[in-house]
Amino acid sequence: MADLSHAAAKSVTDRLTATLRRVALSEYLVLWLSVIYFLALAPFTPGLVSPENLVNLLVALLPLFLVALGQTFVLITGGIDLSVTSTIALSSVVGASIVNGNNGWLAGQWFAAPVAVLAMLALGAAVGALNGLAITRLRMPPFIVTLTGMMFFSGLAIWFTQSKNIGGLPVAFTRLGGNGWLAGAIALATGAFAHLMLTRSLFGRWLFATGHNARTAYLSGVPVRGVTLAAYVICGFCAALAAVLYTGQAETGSPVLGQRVLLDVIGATIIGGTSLFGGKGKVLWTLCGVLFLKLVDNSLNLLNLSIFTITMVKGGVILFAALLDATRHRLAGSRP
Amino acid sequence: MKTSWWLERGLRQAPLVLFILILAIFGALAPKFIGVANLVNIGVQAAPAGIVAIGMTFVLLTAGVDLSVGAIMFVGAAVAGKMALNGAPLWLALTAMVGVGAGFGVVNALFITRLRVAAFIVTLALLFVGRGFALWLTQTRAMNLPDAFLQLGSARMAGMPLPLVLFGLVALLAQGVLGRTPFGRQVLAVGHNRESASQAGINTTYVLGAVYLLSGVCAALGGILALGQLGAVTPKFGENYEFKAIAAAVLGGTSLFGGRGAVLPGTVLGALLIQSVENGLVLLNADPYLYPLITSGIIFSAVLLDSVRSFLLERACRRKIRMEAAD
Amino acid sequence: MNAPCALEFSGLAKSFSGVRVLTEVSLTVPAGHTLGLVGENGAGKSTLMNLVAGNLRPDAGEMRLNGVPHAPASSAAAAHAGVAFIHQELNLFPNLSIAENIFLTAFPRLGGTPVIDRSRVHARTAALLTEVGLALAPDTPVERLSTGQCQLVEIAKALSQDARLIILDEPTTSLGAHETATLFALMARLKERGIAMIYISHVLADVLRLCDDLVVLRDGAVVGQGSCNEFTHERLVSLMVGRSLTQFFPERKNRPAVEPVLEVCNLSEPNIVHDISFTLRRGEILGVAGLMGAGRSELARILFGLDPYAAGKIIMEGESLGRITPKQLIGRGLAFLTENRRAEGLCLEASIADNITLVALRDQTRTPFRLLDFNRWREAIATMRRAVRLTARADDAQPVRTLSGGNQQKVVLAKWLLAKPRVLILDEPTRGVDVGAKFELYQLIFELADRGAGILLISSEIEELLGLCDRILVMSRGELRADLPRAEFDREKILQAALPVEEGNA
Amino acid sequence: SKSRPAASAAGTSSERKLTVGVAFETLQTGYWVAGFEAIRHELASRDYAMLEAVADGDANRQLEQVKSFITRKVDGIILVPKDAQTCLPMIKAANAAGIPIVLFNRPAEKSEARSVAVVADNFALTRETVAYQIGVARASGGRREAMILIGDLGDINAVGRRDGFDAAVKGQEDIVDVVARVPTEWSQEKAQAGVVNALQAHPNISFIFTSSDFLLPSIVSALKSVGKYHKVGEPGHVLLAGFDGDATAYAMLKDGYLDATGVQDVSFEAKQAVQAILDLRAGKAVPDLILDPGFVIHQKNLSEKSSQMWGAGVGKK
Ligand SMILES: Nc1ncnc2c1ncn2[C@@H]1O[C@H](COP(=O)(O)OP(=O)(O)OP(=O)(O)O)[C@@H](O)[C@H]1O
Ligand SMILES: Nc1ncnc2c1ncn2[C@@H]1O[C@H](COP(=O)(O)OP(=O)(O)OP(=O)(O)O)[C@@H](O)[C@H]1O
Ligand SMILES: [Mg+2]
Ligand SMILES: [Mg+2]
Repeated sequence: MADLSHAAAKSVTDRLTATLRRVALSEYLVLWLSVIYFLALAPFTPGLVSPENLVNLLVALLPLFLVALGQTFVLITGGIDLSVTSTIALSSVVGASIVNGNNGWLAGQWFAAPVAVLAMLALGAAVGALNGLAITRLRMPPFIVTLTGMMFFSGLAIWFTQSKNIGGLPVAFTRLGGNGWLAGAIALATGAFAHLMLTRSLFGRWLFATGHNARTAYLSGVPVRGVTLAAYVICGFCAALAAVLYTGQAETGSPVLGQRVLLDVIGATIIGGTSLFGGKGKVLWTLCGVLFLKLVDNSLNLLNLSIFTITMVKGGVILFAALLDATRHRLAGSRP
Repeated sequence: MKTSWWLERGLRQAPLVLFILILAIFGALAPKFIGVANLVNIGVQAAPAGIVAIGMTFVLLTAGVDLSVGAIMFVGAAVAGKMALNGAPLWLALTAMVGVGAGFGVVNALFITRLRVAAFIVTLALLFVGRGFALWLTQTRAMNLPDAFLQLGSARMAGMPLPLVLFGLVALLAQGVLGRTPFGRQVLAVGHNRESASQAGINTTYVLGAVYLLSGVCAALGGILALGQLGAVTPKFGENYEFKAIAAAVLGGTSLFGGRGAVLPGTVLGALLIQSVENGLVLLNADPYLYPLITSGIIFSAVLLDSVRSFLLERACRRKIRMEAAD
Repeated sequence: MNAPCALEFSGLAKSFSGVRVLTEVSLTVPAGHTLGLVGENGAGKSTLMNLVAGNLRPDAGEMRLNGVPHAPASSAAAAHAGVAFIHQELNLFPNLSIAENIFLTAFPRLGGTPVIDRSRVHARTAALLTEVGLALAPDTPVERLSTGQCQLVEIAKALSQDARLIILDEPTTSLGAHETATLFALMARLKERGIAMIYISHVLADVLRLCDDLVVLRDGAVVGQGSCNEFTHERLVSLMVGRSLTQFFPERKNRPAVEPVLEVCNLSEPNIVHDISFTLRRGEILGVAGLMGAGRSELARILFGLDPYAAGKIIMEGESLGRITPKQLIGRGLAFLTENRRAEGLCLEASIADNITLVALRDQTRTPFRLLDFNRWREAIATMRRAVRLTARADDAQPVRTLSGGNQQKVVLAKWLLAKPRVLILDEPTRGVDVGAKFELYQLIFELADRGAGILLISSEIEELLGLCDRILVMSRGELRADLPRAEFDREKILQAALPVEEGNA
Repeated sequence: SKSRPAASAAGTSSERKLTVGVAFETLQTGYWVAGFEAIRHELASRDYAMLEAVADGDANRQLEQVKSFITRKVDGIILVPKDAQTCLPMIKAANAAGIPIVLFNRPAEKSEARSVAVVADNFALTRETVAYQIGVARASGGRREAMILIGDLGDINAVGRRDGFDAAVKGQEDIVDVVARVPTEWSQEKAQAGVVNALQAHPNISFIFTSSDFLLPSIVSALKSVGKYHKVGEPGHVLLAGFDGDATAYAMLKDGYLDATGVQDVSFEAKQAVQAILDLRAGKAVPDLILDPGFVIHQKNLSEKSSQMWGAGVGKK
């Protein structure tokens, strides 16, 4: 009898360690971490599990996810796009200046909102194309191209508006970001499409090959320049899409919108598992990374910690996640 | 034969040529710009970011990155400021600051070499931790420091402002280490490929660790120079220095993928270039809205020129199979 | 002879994530002897040597170096113990100079300072380079060297370490005949100095000529061991592959057709190639012989649209190719297997599957959205794996980096074969490939030719050219020196034409 | 409106301690810290609990923070928004949840969203300050070359102060000639370098206005380095004026180096903000805009006004 229960206990612990091992070695470790973090903090954090808060969390996560999604494409090619934040700001003010009810170019027209959205997306893609062209045609390093892009486009947005915010946006426009369902649908559709593109399309394979070894890829008939260019265009496009959501949430076209999210974007993508050196990345990884980062943010807000503590804890949590990831790679014998 | 020699020479020195070009343009628009006093000014103002960028260059050469430099400056300044306000002598406060830099460097190094966490993440995390900690230390208040700090910034050595002298010394020393010591060469090897380097018998743990330590110390030194000019610590102290430093290094031709780059003239020239543009714009009393547009435009053109240059150089140096039999 | 053996292994074992790569390997190398180590691709030769050189640690067993237990914790420790390792996959830093690569971990310094003594580095490098027969300045950046020259630098580096045991892992793969002879002379001198060597090569003739003892590995276990004169070529081969191999070149059934697929007329690029003209016919295997630096690889690169050319014409299947990218050329049925498989042939971190399907990806997609058809994809991979006989031990999803050198080459070949090219340019395709696999590759080349593809085969192994080709071009210093039909094949004639003509009588 | 004792409001819900969420856009200058502390002090003195959040300059993050306040069912929200527009969704969210919301120091744009704002008028106060400075210049005779340190052009307060400056100097070209406009992006370093450079280009500059007092140390260090840091009334004194009224400004006024600064009355604003929340909860009518008149403090009214200057209080602590 005692023996039996002993054996049972042993099999339970066995299964437990096996499960733990599987979790530790899973490529979705960050997701598991998020779950554990959530469960561990739930009892101490007032309001964390409340439905409104969960909805808030998910809605807040969407635009960041979109920006990070675009960044994933660029990171897979081994590049980086630092100009996403100013792309957000620039398309925000351009969209708002088209659609706003006070002195917008299309103020009051029924088609103002769709035109504004299209213009924003086109602008984002154009900024991405400029980055991409400088990188592929002029052979400039992505970091510097997009760093100067960050300065330039943000300067342009501020100059364009002469520092003023643009309010008075019609509901038809702000609903896209302000309404959680719509925003969720947009992000979900984009995410699913991107996932399909990365895993199933020719372009996706080319993207990874370019990131692994551009030289080999070129010699194997991959249009390396086109693929790289496309990655930056996609990144700009996604940033503009995020700008639609951010602008909708803030109900304002602002030349400084999203200026603080850059490190969050890259941090979330990397925590998810995408490599800064190219050739590795998944939409789901990025989603998990964003989820994790936003969950940490949200819980720290609810815990009513001071700004100092929040900043420090956030750093610590990022480091811890990365440490676990590194350990996982070592256990699995693969490279980070 | 002769012309191609000149062409190659010119191409090799392109960053310098560009720098002189920019000096000439601003000089023509604002004659005061090329006055000795102003040029010295540019040097002094470029010194803090320049020194940080020198440390960053070493890190970039190993294909790493150190995003924590700005936070290190802030924590160091906060600690030094607190000490100075509580009556500690200047040298002690400054030593503590360098100690903070070294400490952060060691933490970075430990995580990156021993625990094998990606440098980007480790230093990003330390950026958050550091800034949070320093904000707590200062309670987000500005701290006005004793005059001793300001005197440090305006002191002169051999007729030159101390910051400029220090900048020059650090640059020379760093270039010496990079170009003339085994360690420097090993940094380049590790940057090309960490695994190959370790197979070639290089102690990569040591090299990487040392590089982050260096970067931390350089950040602290840069912080000291910034304190010497400002005489105060504010909550924004050191903010965005990581980008400034990386920009200066990359502008000077250092690759973010490691293995390629130099402190002299490279990074130093990069830091001076950025500062010259800002300085020139103020002298021209340019419209503030145009600052970011012009600055980014000039940095962009500089890097564009550099990439055109390396492309042409590569072509000029393409391997030749047949000796020129004709002549 | 009572001197301790230079190196002794007993019961060494090693596995990678559960897969056994070495089992119970025991062998000895007497001091001053040269041990030949042969085996198929993936037999575990490099892995075994990595244990000695401290890059990997054995799971079981022990090593003794000069009688002392040898368990290096790192390659630095192994080098300190007197082991020098010339890697199969070259391990140099292109961003550093030759001298810096050689002395990277052992720079002579100025007095007690940490400053490099440049003049001493320079002088010692110059001496080493003379010894290996490389006429280059010590401060030449390594990125400007060809693969062959890199190999010589690796050897110079091993010499610089004053090692007691030198491991040479396929050192001749990219050396020309002349350089190889220099290397062998050098090895003879080293042997006189009493230095023990382990020589790994797939050129069995060389192994039989150079070595005192031989060890044959198969699937990670020793299957044959003894003094060199106990072995013959045939016996070695049958030990290696586990069955007897009666011929080294497969039977060629078909003869080439007459219609040309690729015509090159008066192709010139200053300092690279000069006035090259030839015609490649359907089903023909056209060899290109030449010494190292003859410009053969450069010619191939121009043909594949990688480098520009100043004058001349390239005509493929009747159409003139202007400036045209590799992608377009591939679309027209051209394929190019480069000589540098790690940098240009493979995505090392990507999986075997992804590498194999990279060129012909479009054929694995399905309309309407051109999404990958995974069934077709898997099928293509399986077919190609069978066709090139890739080791069965490797999983499709495994990164190519983990494959042995020969298997990596098979992956590159598989990648190109999957695209069903009509003109195939092969630059040193059998470099580092074992005899058994070579035979299979030859068969593949023949099959391809039989299906009507034209094949331009650049090779430094004259035997291979003689055995495979319908016609051989000989290049020297960027010029075409001879165009020999099969009837005129003659080793001496080829060598003669390949030697650079002195400037005076050019 | 007169502030009332808290007892009445507290009495209505004596069973539960009231909780107020305080969301600041930034804490990066002394002024905001002082405001934050003043509110904390005010709430503590009335025995209310406080939840805090700082958005670090990110409007979307601030929206998340306000939403989490709402999730935690606070009884009132005091908000320092990034600007007049981005706070509208936050106000609407609070309105929808029936939670009173008061904007501290920065007003919201007009809209159907209901909020109360306690503000100082950046534009007017700056104009007054600079007008005083010009008056001093006029009295001293002669034309002066002038410099303004502009804040972050993405910050509405900075823009308001710049516009106030421009309005004040307009039509006064016979007295001041603005030769340098230094963009600081609210960075001390940029300010310091900018001032040094401008002084290099225009050594005759003798009239400086900074959009915030926290940049004063940078100006002082730059002036010292060229030997132009003198007291008011001494020959070679550079006319200096600022905005905010922080501790540095107080010290410099006291020591006779600073001519004037525009002061916002932090404790007044804090008291008003808390009171407004109580009034709103009690269902009383509260005006949409509660103005902090602010004042210009200068050498002549220093002794009389310094007790109202928050920087003087911080300095004493
Ligand atoms: N890091 C690794 N992970 C997994 N498998 C590995 C790894 N390294 C080597 N292997 C496997 O070990 C086996 C032996 O490889 P090794 O490189 O020693 O072969 P080799 O005898 O040198 O072959 P070649 O003649 O082609 O160079 C191969 O099957 C290879 O795939
Ligand atoms: N003038 C020169 N300057 C520099 N390098 C030279 C010069 N002439 C010849 N070389 C060297 O000779 C090498 C020739 O390359 P490579 O060995 O690939 O030629 P190849 O004809 O393709 O021979 P193989 O295919 O046998 O390697 C070049 O890489 C180059 O480094
Ligand atoms: Mg091998
Ligand atoms: Mg070749």
